[in-house]
Amino acid sequence: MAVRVQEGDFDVGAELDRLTKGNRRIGGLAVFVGLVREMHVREGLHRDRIDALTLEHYPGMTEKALEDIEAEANRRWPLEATLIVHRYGRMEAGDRIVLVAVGSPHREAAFEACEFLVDWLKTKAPFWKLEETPAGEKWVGAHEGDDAAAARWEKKAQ
Amino acid sequence: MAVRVQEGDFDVGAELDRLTKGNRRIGGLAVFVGLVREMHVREGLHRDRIDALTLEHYPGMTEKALEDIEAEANRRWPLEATLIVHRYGRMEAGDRIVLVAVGSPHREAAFEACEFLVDWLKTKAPFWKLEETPAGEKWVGAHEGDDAAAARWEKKAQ
Amino acid sequence: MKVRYFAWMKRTVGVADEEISPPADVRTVGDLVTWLRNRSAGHAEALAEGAAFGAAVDQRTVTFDVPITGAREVAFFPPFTGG
Amino acid sequence: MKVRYFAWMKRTVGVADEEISPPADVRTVGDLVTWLRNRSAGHAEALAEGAAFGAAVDQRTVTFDVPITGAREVAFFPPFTGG
Repeated sequence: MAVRVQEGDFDVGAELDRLTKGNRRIGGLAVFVGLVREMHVREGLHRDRIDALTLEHYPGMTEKALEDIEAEANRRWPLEATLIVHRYGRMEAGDRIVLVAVGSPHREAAFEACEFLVDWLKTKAPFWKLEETPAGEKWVGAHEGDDAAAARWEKKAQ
Repeated sequence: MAVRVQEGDFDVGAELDRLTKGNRRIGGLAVFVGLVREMHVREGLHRDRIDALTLEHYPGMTEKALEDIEAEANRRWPLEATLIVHRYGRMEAGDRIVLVAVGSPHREAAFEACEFLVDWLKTKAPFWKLEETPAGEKWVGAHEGDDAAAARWEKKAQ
Repeated sequence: MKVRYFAWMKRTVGVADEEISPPADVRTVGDLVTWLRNRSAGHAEALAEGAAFGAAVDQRTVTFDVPITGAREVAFFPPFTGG
Repeated sequence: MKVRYFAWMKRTVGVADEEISPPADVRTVGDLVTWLRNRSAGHAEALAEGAAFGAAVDQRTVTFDVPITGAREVAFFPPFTGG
């Protein structure tokens, strides 16, 4: 189990190698890499392209929140290895934002836990996206789909 | 879209970089890495540890089958990038067997398509596992769970 | 006690954090919100009734009925948009 | 026409592939299975009725009612266990 919050980029291959090295009980490794996506938004008469964003976070609380989420995944599924690396600061379209990796003897558990971690970190970890548009900076509103995705797992907990 | 069948190992980081490079429309990249898992099987009075296996395949048909599966995923979900790399030959516990990667603007599509590809390639691509146990070689029987996992997607197609 | 503000709430309040000493009858996070609104127009706007924001006490997310007694740090922030 | 065998079927039949010229009344994959059983004890065992195996015609998985007319290659194999 490991959680990291950092400003710099991460090396996906190296992270995964380190995570699984020496563990011969992992049959499936499910991984998610979140990237900054180029987006087009309509704002009145303007159609803006978003090329970059800045992720603000709450140092201290962020690590605690991610550790809580990771611990919860390990309670729910039989996992051999979990890793969350989340960046903050300024990133451009195409840049990596987050890496979530889950190793388990069985692929179903790996996939489910990985999706769970991604859904939960979007709604439970203190990050805020500030988008750069040609018209200026704009705080991203919470995405209803994210709340719905996270809520799936609340039901399963009962 | 790309499919590769090869005897040698693959470099996960390099494969993913190549897959997403220059594509700024990918918001989520879902990845699965299948590894050879150390297993213990009971055979009569013996408890054997499986440390290695050999994957036989059907050259020519394997590539066609994987391309069909990949094309089906691209029909079902709005994907920006897909990759399947599958090894054959002898592998030891801890070795990588298969890499499946799916990039999409949205993470839900990436996760679903990745799981679909893994489920389908297990039941529709011509690979056969021969395990090495201290008592000798043993062909792996088809796993009922794999059929059930693949069948999920058959229903969705209707 | 330290109060911290994040994202657009920080810009609206005008400071990232501040040291405060609320009176003894400010017992819960909700009480603190009400009390903070009187500090400035920026506070009133950021912490307005009906605005969608959450809170943390000592770096754990809490509901507004949670007591702040003994807390070292209370934070206010808009809904999270990471990942 | 070439017939190929994979995994344990290859070991049981004793060859990986063979060239065959079945008579004209061997029209489908199922007909071919029946006809092949007479070639040797190994064929009979590998292709036994009730054994769980599949087939491909020209490298596409098929059901046993599919015709083999014009096929270059027919393959028989146990259920797939890749991934």
